[in-house]
Amino acid sequence: MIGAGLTIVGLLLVLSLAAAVLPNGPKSPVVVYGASTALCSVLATIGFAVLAASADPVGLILPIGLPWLGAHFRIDGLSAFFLLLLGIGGAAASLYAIGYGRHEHEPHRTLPFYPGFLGAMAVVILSDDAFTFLLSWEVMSLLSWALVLTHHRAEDTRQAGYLYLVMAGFGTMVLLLAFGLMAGSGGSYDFAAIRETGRNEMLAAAVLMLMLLGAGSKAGLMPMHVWLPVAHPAAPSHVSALMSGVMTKVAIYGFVRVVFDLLGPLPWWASPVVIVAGALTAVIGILFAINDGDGKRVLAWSTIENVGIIFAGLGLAVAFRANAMPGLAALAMTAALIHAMNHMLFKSLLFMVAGAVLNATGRRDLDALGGLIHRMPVTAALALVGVTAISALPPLNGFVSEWLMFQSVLQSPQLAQPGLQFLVPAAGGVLALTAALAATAFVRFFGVIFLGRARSDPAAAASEVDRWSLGAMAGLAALCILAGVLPGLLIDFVGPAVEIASGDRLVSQTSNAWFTLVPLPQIDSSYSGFLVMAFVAIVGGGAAWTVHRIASRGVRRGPAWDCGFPNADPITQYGAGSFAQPIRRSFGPVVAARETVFMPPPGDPSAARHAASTTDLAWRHLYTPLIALVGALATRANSLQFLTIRRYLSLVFGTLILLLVGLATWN
Amino acid sequence: MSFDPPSLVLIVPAVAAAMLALMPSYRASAWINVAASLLTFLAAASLFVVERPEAGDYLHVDDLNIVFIVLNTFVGLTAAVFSASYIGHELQTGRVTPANLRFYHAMYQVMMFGMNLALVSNNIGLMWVAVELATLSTVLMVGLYRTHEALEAAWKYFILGSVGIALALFGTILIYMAAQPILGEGLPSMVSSKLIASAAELDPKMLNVAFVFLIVGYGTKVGLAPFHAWLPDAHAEGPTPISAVLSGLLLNVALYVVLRFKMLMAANETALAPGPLMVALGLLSLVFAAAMLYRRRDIKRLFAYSSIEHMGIIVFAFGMGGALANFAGLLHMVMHSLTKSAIFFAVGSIAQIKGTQRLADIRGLTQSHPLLGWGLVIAVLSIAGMPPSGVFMSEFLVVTTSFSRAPILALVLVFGLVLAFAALLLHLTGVAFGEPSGEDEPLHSTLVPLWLHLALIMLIGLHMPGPMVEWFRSVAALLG
Amino acid sequence: MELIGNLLLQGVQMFLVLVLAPGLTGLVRKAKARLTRRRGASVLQPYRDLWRLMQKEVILADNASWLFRVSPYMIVAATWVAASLVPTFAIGLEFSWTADFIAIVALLGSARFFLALAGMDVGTSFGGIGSSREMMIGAFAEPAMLLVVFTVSLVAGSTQLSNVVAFMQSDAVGVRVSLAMALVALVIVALAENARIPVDNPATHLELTMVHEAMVLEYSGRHLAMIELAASLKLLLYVALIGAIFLPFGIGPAGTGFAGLAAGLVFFLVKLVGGGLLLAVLETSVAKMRVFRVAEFLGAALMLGLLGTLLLFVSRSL
Amino acid sequence: MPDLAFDIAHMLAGSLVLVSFMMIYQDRLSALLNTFALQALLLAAAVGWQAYIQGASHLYASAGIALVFKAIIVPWALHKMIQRLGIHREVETVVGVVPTMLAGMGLVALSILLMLQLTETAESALAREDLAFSLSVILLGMLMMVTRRNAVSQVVGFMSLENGLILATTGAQGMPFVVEISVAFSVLIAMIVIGVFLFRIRERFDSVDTEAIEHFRGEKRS
Repeated sequence: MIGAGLTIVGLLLVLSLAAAVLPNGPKSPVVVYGASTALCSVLATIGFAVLAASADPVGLILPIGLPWLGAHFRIDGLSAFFLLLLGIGGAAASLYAIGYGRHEHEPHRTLPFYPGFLGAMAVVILSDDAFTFLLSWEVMSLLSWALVLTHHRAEDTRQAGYLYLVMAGFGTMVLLLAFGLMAGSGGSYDFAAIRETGRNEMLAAAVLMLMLLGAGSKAGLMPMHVWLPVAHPAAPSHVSALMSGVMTKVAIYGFVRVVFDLLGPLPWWASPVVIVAGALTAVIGILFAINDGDGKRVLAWSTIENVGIIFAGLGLAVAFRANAMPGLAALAMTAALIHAMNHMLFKSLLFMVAGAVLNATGRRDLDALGGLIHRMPVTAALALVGVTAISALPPLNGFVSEWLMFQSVLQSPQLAQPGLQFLVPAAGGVLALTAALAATAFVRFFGVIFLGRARSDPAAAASEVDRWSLGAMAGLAALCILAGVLPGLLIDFVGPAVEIASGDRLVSQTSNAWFTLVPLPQIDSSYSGFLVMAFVAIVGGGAAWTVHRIASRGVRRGPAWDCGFPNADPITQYGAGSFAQPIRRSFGPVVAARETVFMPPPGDPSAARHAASTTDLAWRHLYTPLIALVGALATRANSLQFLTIRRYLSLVFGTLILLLVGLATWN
Repeated sequence: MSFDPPSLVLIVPAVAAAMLALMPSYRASAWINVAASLLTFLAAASLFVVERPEAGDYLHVDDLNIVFIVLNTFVGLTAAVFSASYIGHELQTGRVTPANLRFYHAMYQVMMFGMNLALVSNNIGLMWVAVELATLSTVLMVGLYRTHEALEAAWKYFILGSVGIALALFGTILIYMAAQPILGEGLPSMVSSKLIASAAELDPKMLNVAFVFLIVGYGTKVGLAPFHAWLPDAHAEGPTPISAVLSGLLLNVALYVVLRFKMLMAANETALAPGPLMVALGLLSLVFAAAMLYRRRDIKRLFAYSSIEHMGIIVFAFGMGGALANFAGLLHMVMHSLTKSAIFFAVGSIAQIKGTQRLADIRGLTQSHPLLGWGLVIAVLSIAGMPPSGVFMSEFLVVTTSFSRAPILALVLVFGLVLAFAALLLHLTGVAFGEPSGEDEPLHSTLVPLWLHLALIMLIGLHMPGPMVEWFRSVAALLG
Repeated sequence: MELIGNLLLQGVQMFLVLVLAPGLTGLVRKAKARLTRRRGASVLQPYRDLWRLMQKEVILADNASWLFRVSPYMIVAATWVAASLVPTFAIGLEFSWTADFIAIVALLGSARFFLALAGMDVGTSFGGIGSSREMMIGAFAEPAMLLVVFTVSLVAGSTQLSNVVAFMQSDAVGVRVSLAMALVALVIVALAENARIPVDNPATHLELTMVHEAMVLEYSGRHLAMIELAASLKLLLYVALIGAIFLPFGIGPAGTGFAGLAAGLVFFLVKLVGGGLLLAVLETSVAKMRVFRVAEFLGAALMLGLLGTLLLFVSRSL
Repeated sequence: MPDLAFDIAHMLAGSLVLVSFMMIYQDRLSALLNTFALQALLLAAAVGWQAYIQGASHLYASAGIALVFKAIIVPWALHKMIQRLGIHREVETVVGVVPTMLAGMGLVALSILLMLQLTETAESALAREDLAFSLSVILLGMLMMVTRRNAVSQVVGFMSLENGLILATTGAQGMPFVVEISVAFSVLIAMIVIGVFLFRIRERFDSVDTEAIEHFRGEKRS
């Protein structure tokens, strides 16, 4: 299995190289994306097979990387699960790109990096030593950076790419430190050796914090998230889908692998940090999603939110594990991992929707769109599945992971520490708030883009996208529904991964009647997505049928109620900004909201203006000072460029004297 | 006369220098330059296959210098190839005269001779002479363009270099005086292999003082802050092939010399551990150079500061010591030399195309000249420690091994690395992306050396050749 | 045979809530009318309204999409399913484990989600106002509700409503501060969710002050009937929920006989009437608040819910 | 005899240090050059004496170079130059003479302190003393370089530094390459002197004042 996986990776890398020399014609994207689709499908199959067979871990060492160590690779349940996630996401994005990629003007800026990006992510998942892990991690960053820079002519894109790679570089450095702590000065870099090494709780907690910074910066955890809302949207949409849907999960994989698999026992007091970071990230992320006026950025902010939810789940797992409750840790871990999978499904889907809209209209700003449900009915329907799923509404898959998360939150009284007993339900409340806000955000997203009337000419003239794209979106939508209706299957599937990460797994769910979830039989809380789906379908369908049957079925079209002001312009519709207003007012301080109203004095016929803006407080209070500091440092140091030779000599002389004096006194 | 590679790497450049000095045609001399460099490289490469000669009182070949000789002659060769394709355009634009070029090519070989001599010499006196020779020849090269700036740069380089060389000499004398009671008067007390063998018996206090002078003296050549001042200007104002040689080779040679003395210090247990001093200088150079990167306006000066930064990393690694850090330091030296010279090749081509070295006037290279632009992107990212270049491997080893031993130092190191990375990337983004600036000039110089270096960097980053690993490991053990 | 009986019982539950829901709405309206010294329409008026609306032809706005037409059925289905899963007269019904308390809240969320989307479909400013405000109310009400769920479930040890009710009926429960807080929070949420004064006014005819009504402004005929029905179902759901959790007496335990079921039914009706009357009193005694004060009002519910959850650990002994 | 030889060597080396101090004290260029010539003369004597007591005939060559090149040719050339530039009366210290002298005292103390720490053995005593003096001369030379603004005085400082080095090499018994090093340094100094000339002749600078190089235009171009 591992050999097959690495072969696929190798093929992806070869494909990348080949793409660099392919002619810049219309065929090349089809070839590259088609091959990527096939290869990713194989990756998914490999992950699937390993999980389905609950196969024992297999390792492999290649003579590359650190010379005395070689590159270690291994596939176990955890990596298989993420490989499956990567395979599905990658295949869908590639399939989508076969159609979408045709609209790219400069395919040679995307194609050579795209398969390699997929391959690098696979290597991160498959690697079994620190060097290979970090190398592929960095390659992943690098290639995605190149992809972000596809539209490099735009100043915004260049800045986004810059910010992204700097943050990625920072993250990798922090990871280096984390692995440095784990490997010790002797340099035992392979994961097996790291796993064997005993370390005290302080050290483990330090590694956990470093991982939180390092992996968190890649995943979009606050306050290291700043690059994400600019970089993800800047890339072509299929790449955005991959970055948001898959790459953040690879970051989470890194966190899980290190913290739960390699690190050994953790102190309980490390968990609140993770939980709080996760919960705050979630709620702040979604508040920004509600307030952002750019469709793809809304999705990127929502990625931050979902990453926060996942980290909150992981924090819970840390807490339970530190209290020696592997069963409950498994519940939280299952929730987190399933949410990772779900988020990949619906976020990829939604980014593809955004891409489709972008292609059809050329616009990303929500306030230029509207009414696309008429022009792009299939896309709209698929988008509806996506927004329902991401809003954690039953019976789709988003709700399943949400539900599991709440179930594990509700087990908090079993924790021994009063602090956690208080914290966890509060975090649960924050997550509940997040879920409700997510629904708001996506009503806004869907409503402003697809519903109502077109707010611009391109939106009014849009047409449905190509079949490849629709096929990819339909596949993801189907998986969203499937994972929502048959969550037990997914839970059983993730079992081997959960077992590695938390030492236990949930009881098998597939044997329950009506596909019901009963994660903890002793608690007896249950949910059946299948039945809810069935009931809603039967009841809804039945109601419609009955009403049409026994009452009326007549329809007449007429103008909408205009409240006495006829021929209202489409601009009078509630737009992105106005929809967000109540939330912006309620949560003003969190997003540093500012509203300015300009009213012309009486008699002045000019238009009134209203502007609303939000500011990322992390940017204002952390990054701006940091940038200023670096700038000051650079300016200060720069004066040393313009000294006279005599002054430079004085520097040399001074240092020499200093050293000699030091030597004299040291003796 | 039997086949003797160490002497050959000296004889060939010496003879070539003499020939070139007499050669009127610049075209022919460019190719003779290449041919001589090729011969030198082949001679050096033959060290892989032929048995190593016994260490003599003057010359020797061991695990440490074999890598550097081969590397030195290799980069010397690629730089010569690049120079051959580069210098023609310089003549066209009138920046140099044919007479200048004659001098240039002769000096090139003198410089190669000096550096090779420093590497193969087994005698600290000879080593000193060789470094001085290399310095003087590069001073002349830096001033080649005879512009106001070039002369200023050369003068600055010359004065600072001379003081450095004087201090280094004093250190050398002290070493001799420490060794003289043990190894006897005369030549034996200056043979570095003998010195190291009997290092334990030398007067440690004498060694301490000597090391301070040596590190300040040769450190000036290495470009460590605060002795770095000559470096950015010398890089920026000289011909670009020379900048490549300066960064890629001369710094390495100076560093090699420092390492030799570090080995000596490490072999004497009672002497001051050289580590802390090197760590301090390394970190200072790293952070200082990183901060300097931001306000740069000249592309060559930018990468010159980056060289200071990397010298800082390398010296830090050696200062930390231990098998892994030393290994990383050696690897980083090799990688930096290959990568930085590749960058200067790219920069040379860019400056010719755009007719300027101002960063602000260079835009969108990946758009206008994809092969050159992406080559630069890869090279700069490699030097910034991005995989799969070998720099990543060495930085990986340095950071991971130092953090558990000296967390604070490692944090400073990481701070410097991130600072430098952000700065380099800032300039790279401007240069490589966006709407191309200027006219769509065709390339004037070859890209083969650039991509050859890049291929090597990747190769070593992914799979280091076995013998190299063995040499590095044995040297790493010696360095303590 | 037993299965058929159980299925039958489940069916009864489903139809019971459907049948009773308009009646409850009628009762509240009647009571409110009487409290304001009006005579008011008959308690049965909502039934007549529904029937009449269903008979009528639908007038769709020009711009309305398929979503607009599907939503009413989605909404009514989700609400109805949710309402059927709340214990009314008995617990432990055949499909009671389909969805727990959390899922019921989420189902209501789904209904709201589609209602809000439908509000934006036609492309008038009123629909947008309604949707936007509704989602804001939901953004506060839903977490508050979930915190209530947390409190109750942490006390009862399960999120399954049947289990919760069974626990509440047992002696183990006692009087708890946190439950009281949860009750207050739940009442606030119920008011908001059902578009009741002081959060919203179900009887207003001024577009700018509407929330719920603004969203459904474009609906007519059978679609409107479905929406109205869903609203009634939701009201019933909340009254039944409060009754089941905080006044659990009379609800037939799992597998109870016919007598138990009949008693449960009677108690349920009593609770509905009581709840409806109380609501009417409440609605007539307070004024509607400005829309942006709603956030504070519901924020209070959120805080109460959170406090209730946290106080659990303090007041367990009470 | 060894004692006397030691004393004479000691005296010569010591007087080199003394002359270094005199150089620091000089604030006029021509006087400075004369003092430097004196130092070179003393150096030649010291080297010659070492050649005599060590019986190392090649050191006479070093002494010769010191005498001819540094005591005569270079001072003469520099004298010519400053005459031509008309700066022979110029006072160009950056720091006052008194602080510089005090700093010089400190440096001498430092070098003696450092050298006396070295392990004491009978035969190296002479070398140790010599080293202390030559280190002092070196450090004083550098001090001069950094406290003078004028390029000519900097050159003088550098040459004085180099005198210290030659003193050290000859003090180190049996050290090879001494003559070569002397020659190499002479070349170096010649280049520096020529460089100073060049800058003047090409009229690139208004003066040989190295402050002019402050305006390094490479980075300040814009």
